[in-house]
Amino acid sequence: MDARNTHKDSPAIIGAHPGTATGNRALMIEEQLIFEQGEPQRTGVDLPEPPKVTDRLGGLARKTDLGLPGLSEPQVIRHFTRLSQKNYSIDTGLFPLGSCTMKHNPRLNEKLARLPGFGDIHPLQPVSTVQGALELIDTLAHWLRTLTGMPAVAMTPAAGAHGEFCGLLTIRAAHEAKGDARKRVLVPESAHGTNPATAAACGYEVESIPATPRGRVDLAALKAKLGPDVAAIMVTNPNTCGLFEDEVIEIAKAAHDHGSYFYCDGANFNAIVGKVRPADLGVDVMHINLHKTFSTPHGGGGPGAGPVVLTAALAPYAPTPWVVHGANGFELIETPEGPAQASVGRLKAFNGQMGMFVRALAYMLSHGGDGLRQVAEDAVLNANYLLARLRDVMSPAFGDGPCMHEALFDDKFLEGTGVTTLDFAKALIDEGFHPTTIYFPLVVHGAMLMEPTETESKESLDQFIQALRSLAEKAKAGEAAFFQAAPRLTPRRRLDETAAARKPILRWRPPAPAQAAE
Amino acid sequence: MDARNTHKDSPAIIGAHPGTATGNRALMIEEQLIFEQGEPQRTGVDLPEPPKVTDRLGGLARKTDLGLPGLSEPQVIRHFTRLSQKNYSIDTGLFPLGSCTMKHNPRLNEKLARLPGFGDIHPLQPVSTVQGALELIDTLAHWLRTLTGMPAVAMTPAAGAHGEFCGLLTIRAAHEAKGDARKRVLVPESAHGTNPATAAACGYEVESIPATPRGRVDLAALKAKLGPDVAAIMVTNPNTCGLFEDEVIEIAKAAHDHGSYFYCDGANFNAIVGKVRPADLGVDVMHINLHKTFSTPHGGGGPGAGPVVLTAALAPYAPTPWVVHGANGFELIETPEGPAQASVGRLKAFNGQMGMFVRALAYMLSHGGDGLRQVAEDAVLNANYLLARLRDVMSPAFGDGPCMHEALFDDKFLEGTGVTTLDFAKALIDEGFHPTTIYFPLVVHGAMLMEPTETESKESLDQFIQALRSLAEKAKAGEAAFFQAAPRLTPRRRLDETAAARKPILRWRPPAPAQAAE
Amino acid sequence: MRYLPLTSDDRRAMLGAIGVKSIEDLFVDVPTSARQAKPLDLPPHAGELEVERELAALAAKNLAAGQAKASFVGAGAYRHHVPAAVDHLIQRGEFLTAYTPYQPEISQGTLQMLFEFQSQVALVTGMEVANASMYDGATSAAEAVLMARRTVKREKVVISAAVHPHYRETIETFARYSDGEIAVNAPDPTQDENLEALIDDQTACLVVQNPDVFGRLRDLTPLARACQAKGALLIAVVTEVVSLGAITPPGEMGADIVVAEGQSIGNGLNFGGPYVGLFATREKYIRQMPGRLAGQTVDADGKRGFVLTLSTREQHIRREKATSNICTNAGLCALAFTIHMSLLGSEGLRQLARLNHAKAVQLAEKLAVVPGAKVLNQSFFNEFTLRLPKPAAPVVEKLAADGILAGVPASRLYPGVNALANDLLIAVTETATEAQMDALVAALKGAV
Amino acid sequence: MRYLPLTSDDRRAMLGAIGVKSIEDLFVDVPTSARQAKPLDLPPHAGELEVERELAALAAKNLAAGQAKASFVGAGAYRHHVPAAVDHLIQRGEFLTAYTPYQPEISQGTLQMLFEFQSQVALVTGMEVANASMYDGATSAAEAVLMARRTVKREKVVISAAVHPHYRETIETFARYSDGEIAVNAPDPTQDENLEALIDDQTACLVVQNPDVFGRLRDLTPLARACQAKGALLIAVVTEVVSLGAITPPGEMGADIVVAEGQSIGNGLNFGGPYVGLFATREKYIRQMPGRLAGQTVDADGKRGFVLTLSTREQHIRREKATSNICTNAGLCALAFTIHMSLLGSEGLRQLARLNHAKAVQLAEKLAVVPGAKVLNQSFFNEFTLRLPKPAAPVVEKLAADGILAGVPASRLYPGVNALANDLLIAVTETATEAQMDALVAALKGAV
Ligand SMILES: Cc1ncc(COP(=O)(O)O)c(C=O)c1O
Ligand SMILES: Cc1ncc(COP(=O)(O)O)c(C=O)c1O
Repeated sequence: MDARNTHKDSPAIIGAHPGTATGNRALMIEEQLIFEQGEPQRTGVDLPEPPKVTDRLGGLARKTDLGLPGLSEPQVIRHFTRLSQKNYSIDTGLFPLGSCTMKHNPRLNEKLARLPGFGDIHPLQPVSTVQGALELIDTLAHWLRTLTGMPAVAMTPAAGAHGEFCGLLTIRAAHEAKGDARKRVLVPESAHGTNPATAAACGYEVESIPATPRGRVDLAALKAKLGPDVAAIMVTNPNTCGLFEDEVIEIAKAAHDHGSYFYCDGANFNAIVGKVRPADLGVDVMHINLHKTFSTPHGGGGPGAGPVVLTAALAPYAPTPWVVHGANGFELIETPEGPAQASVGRLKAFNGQMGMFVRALAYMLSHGGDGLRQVAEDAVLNANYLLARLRDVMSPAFGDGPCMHEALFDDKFLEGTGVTTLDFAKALIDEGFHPTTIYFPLVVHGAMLMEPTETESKESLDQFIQALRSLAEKAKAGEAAFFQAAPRLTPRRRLDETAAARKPILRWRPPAPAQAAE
Repeated sequence: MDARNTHKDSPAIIGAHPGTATGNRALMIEEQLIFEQGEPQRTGVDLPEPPKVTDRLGGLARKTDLGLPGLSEPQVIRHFTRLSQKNYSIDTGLFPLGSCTMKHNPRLNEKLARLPGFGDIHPLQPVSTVQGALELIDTLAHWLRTLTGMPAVAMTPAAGAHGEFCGLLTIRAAHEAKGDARKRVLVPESAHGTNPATAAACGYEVESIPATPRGRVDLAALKAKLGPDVAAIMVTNPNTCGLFEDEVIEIAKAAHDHGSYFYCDGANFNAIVGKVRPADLGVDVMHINLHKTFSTPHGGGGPGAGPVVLTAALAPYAPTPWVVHGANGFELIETPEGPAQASVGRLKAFNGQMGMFVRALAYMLSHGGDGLRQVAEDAVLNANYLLARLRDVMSPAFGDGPCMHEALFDDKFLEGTGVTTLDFAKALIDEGFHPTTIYFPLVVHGAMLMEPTETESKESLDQFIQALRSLAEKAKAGEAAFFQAAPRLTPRRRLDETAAARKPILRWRPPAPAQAAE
Repeated sequence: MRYLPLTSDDRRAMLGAIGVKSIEDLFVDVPTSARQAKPLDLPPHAGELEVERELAALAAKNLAAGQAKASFVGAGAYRHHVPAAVDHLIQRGEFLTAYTPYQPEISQGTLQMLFEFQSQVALVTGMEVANASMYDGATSAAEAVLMARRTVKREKVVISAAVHPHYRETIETFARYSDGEIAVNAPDPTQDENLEALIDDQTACLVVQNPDVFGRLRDLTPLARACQAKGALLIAVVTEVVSLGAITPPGEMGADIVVAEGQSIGNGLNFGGPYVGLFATREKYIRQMPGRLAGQTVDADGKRGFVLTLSTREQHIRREKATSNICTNAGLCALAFTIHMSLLGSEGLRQLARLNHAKAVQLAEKLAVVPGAKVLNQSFFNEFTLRLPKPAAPVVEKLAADGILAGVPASRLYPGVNALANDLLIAVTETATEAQMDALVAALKGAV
Repeated sequence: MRYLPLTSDDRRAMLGAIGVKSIEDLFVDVPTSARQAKPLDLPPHAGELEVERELAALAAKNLAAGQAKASFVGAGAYRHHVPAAVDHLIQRGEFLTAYTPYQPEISQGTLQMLFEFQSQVALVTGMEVANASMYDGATSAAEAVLMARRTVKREKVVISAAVHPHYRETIETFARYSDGEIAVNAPDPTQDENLEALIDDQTACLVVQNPDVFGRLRDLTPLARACQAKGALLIAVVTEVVSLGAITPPGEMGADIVVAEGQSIGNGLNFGGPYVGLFATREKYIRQMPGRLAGQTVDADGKRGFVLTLSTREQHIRREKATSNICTNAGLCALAFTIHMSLLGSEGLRQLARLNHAKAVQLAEKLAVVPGAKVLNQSFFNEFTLRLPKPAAPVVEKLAADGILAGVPASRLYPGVNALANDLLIAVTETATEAQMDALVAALKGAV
């Protein structure tokens, strides 16, 4: 027999693929919730008998059943292995999510973070027993200071947004120390959502600065809004359009002239690391996402780390704990006292994100000063290569100048095709690529923001370009239905987000007993 | 728009799925050979400059280019991650491959095998610096002796076939020591291919013993073939039909009466571990596949380990090196001398498969004497559950008695359907299951041998049963074409094995320069 | 360089395709004054072997808890045995190197896992709903206070003196620039704290910890009633989530919000981070919750699937009106929590909690022989306060020098509170052997 | 028990479905006399923590090479730095827990990898084809001898005295029960061995090692010519495959079969196993090759794919007529080899080999200061023979007591050969620092 074309007779097996009795699709296997597989008596651990004692629980012993499912280890391994296979990841393909810097995560760093000397030390051990850990933090701080040209760095923030919060707290503390209670923070329209959210969390009114047709901060408009009650401006540079704020020095000067601080969102530091020191741009304070520029894994949403570099003027307000050089080695200042007396206080329970610090320092040592510079250059080169090769079939958002580490397109090229940015993104999924960031930044209509990072090869960029070009042509050829039906080849097709939000189901609940059901 | 059924309009995207420009299928991504991605200048490692010296290569410095592809680490991670996603494995689903004991591989064992004290010690370090390693081998040997009831064990064989070789060598040595040069080895028809191959490798003529209609060794026929020139019988028990040789004691006696040794193939030890000691069955020598019964991972084909348990009569011939208790701790006898003077010699370069030993011992300690017994019981229970639930729609190869750890079916139930055992297996793949062992053992027509192992849950067996039942009905319903076209949903569909063997392409070669091509 | 795929040929070809001469032409928008002509003053790139040597040398300067003779350090971070399967699974590239699941069709792995995580958190805390994680327990607590203020539209916050001081400080930092007093009693591990008195009709919420920082257990029901009477919310903090396998969960005692540190399940000590903050509350408050939420829905083929939902609460949609500024959370630590919890199940978590408690009781009894030392707790789970006849800090230092990590001196958490100077917080988990307990007892006898 | 999913309810229900009362009813075919009524005399099941403690205690009794002050032990197994990516990838469940790729449609990952492995092995050895691996280098060598005998239909085997003795012994064991002499000279690291003289027209093959066990390099071309003249095959053994990055490969010097130990690339020392045997030969001999072969083909849609091929050579088809009895091989070690080799590439392997050689030369020069000691080698790659003024074994023991692993005394490989009693084989890889070299030199000065 000739199997070659028999599949033509059974179209049904795609999508819902009723073609299989199990609903499985060969290697893509349907997987229930653990709650639907559990048996109360079963467990995936073996524990010794506890010593016989009379309990000291003071009458608070738990009476109700926990209701957790019981699974054996083989079931747990299979469950999470199968779930993982329903994810796209850097390890599986190009992940050009703009503003997210999805670069390769070296495995060496995972190995080193697990050394018992780092992974198995307690935050409240005597400081004398964790000198190596404090030295590591101090060394990482040195790299960050050198790369940014800033004199100080606060190490404890757990992520970028946490770093923004840290930064604005120091700014507010600095103003108040001068008895100068300012009320407003200026934020460009194109800013990431965490910027206004953070300003508000620090009790500031947020005012937005318009963008120029060139996708930069409108300096004139900024100057117009500046005034004695502006505490700070929050500017992302390179900005979320993937462009360098070429007037950044004037922007900084304008802010300083009005006694405002320049908070720089450093999420896009990857574009300039080793090439440009934010200190030379007039930045007063900036967070760095170690989980972006310095490759600590995103882990499906976290954890991250967001150290904040500071000018000497803001340094005294840095959050506790501080790592300082003392008479007998490194010391940890844990409360606002001594040199830290002006500190804004504690941002989280313990020291910084040590696990991320080890990874980030390993990344830095591996690249060295020379390699980090190359990182920025290759990241910018890759983005500009995409921009250049897609210019004619897609629509660059801003003119024909170069971009930095990410290329921004709008949806003009889809005009009249009936294909939306979302449809276009979903079609890309079937082609084996993660979509770009879509509908961000807000200043661009139907935005598609693509950040390849330096760890993509030319071969992989060429494949991506080829796929985008063929899709763009397909869209223009009027195949809207094809796009609207995408993705077809994924573990799940488009999901109904409206239904999810209308009647939220946020947890599993035991099925109602049969008779109760009607 | 309604995406729900639009896929109906585009049947083409299954199979060859021309529906995508890249040929990728969302998460299932096509991957080229590393040789097609490499750049000579590129490398995925960074090495320091070597000290300046004048070379001592005696004029043999390599002049020709190595021709290996150069890839960066990100490319290598992605390449092998993508390749891995084209594999089925225990971690992803039920792997009922009869005779292979595809049970769960605990991760603890992987972790322990990597302890520097085991993974980073050299086979030729002074014995004084590897006492813990020798103690581990000695402890594992103790477990194996206790579980089999045999007084001695040879630890060096690297796999089952290597163990068979070891066993037959000791048998031949023992005969020759008595000046008794025997020529023949008797092997049942149902035996695994390694049995006759090994006997031949030891210079023996192989004669096969027929099976009874009950799927056991024909005792009468065996006795008829036994004689003064029969060196040994090689019997697998439980046998490859998944049945226990209920006359095994008579079989052993018959062999011994003729001065022949009873070599037992212990590949199926999982069915009886902790329940039955081979010593009590009259076995003289038996190999144990640590990569089956004791869960060391199969790794896509290896490595394994095949220790061989021996009677006192055969023990003196065990291969070197030997681990023995000495005056100051454990000692290693590396050459045939002293107690080992009769040894058949060395089977491989160094000690046994240490990495497998650590895993196997961790497995044993985790289960304990009680757990190992439970392993055998659950393995047998799972197999019999499959047999019972499939009896009516498929055709059990041998009557209605119970089986041991695996259930054997023939293809009678497919008679007249136009569906072969192979077709049936391929259809199972689309359903998300690895096929059973097929066309083995040879004594059964169109054999399907299914071994679930004890680490499958009832839920997963029920799913498997449901899939098999629905396929059996489909076959009987005359849907031969459906089976012949299977699998449809795999990274590749049926592969042309004839073409592969007719004109073998066993390695990548650089593409011929354009002009050369015609 | 091993992480950079571009070859010099590639770079040349790409610059050509772009139509520029050199890489510098792509940095034209950077003011020349700010461009670094040459590499900064940092060491050059290094190979794996060299980097490993350098960092391993730093690691070797620390005393790992597992390499110490014994370790009883707790106070908000606990050393438990994490099954090998957990670390194996969280390192799968598809989990480790994925981003926030913004494209649900190719993120069902992360999304279903988060849904399972939320369900587990709700079950163990005894609450109705939980979010997809916060940075850690302390930031969860701070966000809970802000949420309470939003929800009841009041400012005053009452914090129990036995809430972990680092948590209180974090709350104070987060609340720093919103007005409204924060009331706190003086800490006293020998007295039951009177909190009811501090709750008035200006009060947004009461924050209590159970077990508290001194290890004591408290029935929260009366406090819940008191809060209800005044229209305030009860926020319960749990720093040792293993305790929920043995203790009545805050949800059953009437808490409105339960925040916890999830590190104990699936995560190592890591010198304090990354950890995973748990955040659970009642269904009626979900639209006030901070952080991401995974929810169930169906796909175009009608099959069950999962998505991030109710994002109108979040910064990327709501911007300055968001319920929180959090974006990146603790995803991978939540995964580790979920895997470990899946291995435990009800039975395993119950057994683990029983084992922890029994060992703690065992050590508490053994300590009776230390002259002048006294366990202050009536009740406790796996941690208690030992009052020594002399200041605890130097004793801890002395024992550390001998390789024994005795615990946390209360003075480290309450610097300057003289009444607590002699108090030592001692935590006991399943990882402590009886031999290690005896070593501690002997060492303390020698030191006091 | 954590690995066993069946609950007692499951077991009861399943026995019911089968229609038997108890599990014993399923063991009826086992003679009652042979059934164990109760568990054997072995310890009961234990948790992860307990098992880990027990085995970690055993591991701690060994001196790991990486924890020694210095290690220069080689002689067939070499300690190289294996990039972290290798161990990460081989632990992916889809590779780790897959079986031999008998179902190619769902085994393309393993099959393509094996095809890449075979291609890499052919390239580095300079041969036309390679198989999918053998147990280790020694069994590869033994199988090569058997293959040579089959191919040229002669029995006599000539083995160089400088072939690793363990390899020679393994060959002798494999050849034990097939007649035909095995000719070997007396070992002498100070003389060039005359092998041509032993090759006659009864000879099936000549087995030589390069670099040889004493570390010496030899141009095999004259030997190849001599073999050809007599119609014998030349089998070249390589125990340190990193050498092929710097040395002319046997294939280019006329070898008919090249066998090698692949451990150096991607695999740890593991006290001797598992390792990976490489086996390469000429196209015309493929049907005589032992072991599995992955081959390229197309699928039903005409797409390139890979399968196991030429299995008519193998035991599962050919049974007693098979070219070898091997079944399970060294799959996962081959994967580790392939991943590491992919990371290296031509450039990396060349650099790695240069680094190894340069460091070895450096140490050889430093050793000049050891009184009475002399490096015997004219030429070497990363290992050489140092002749000491006194027996080497006790010296090695003494240094080991001080935490220095000095190398392998020749007497351990050639027991009873007095001429070699003072000889010490010293291997130097990229993992050896100059400080460690100096430590060895100093220690040797003190010991002789
Ligand atoms: C421009 C920008 N600013 C801030 C953030 C927030 O950082 P994080 O997610 O680490 O809190 C991000 C990342 O999402 C970002 O892209
Ligand atoms: C019954 C039987 N005997 C022998 C063997 C050979 O064992 P190995 O593959 O470990 O050489 C096997 C495994 O394939 C087998 O199933």
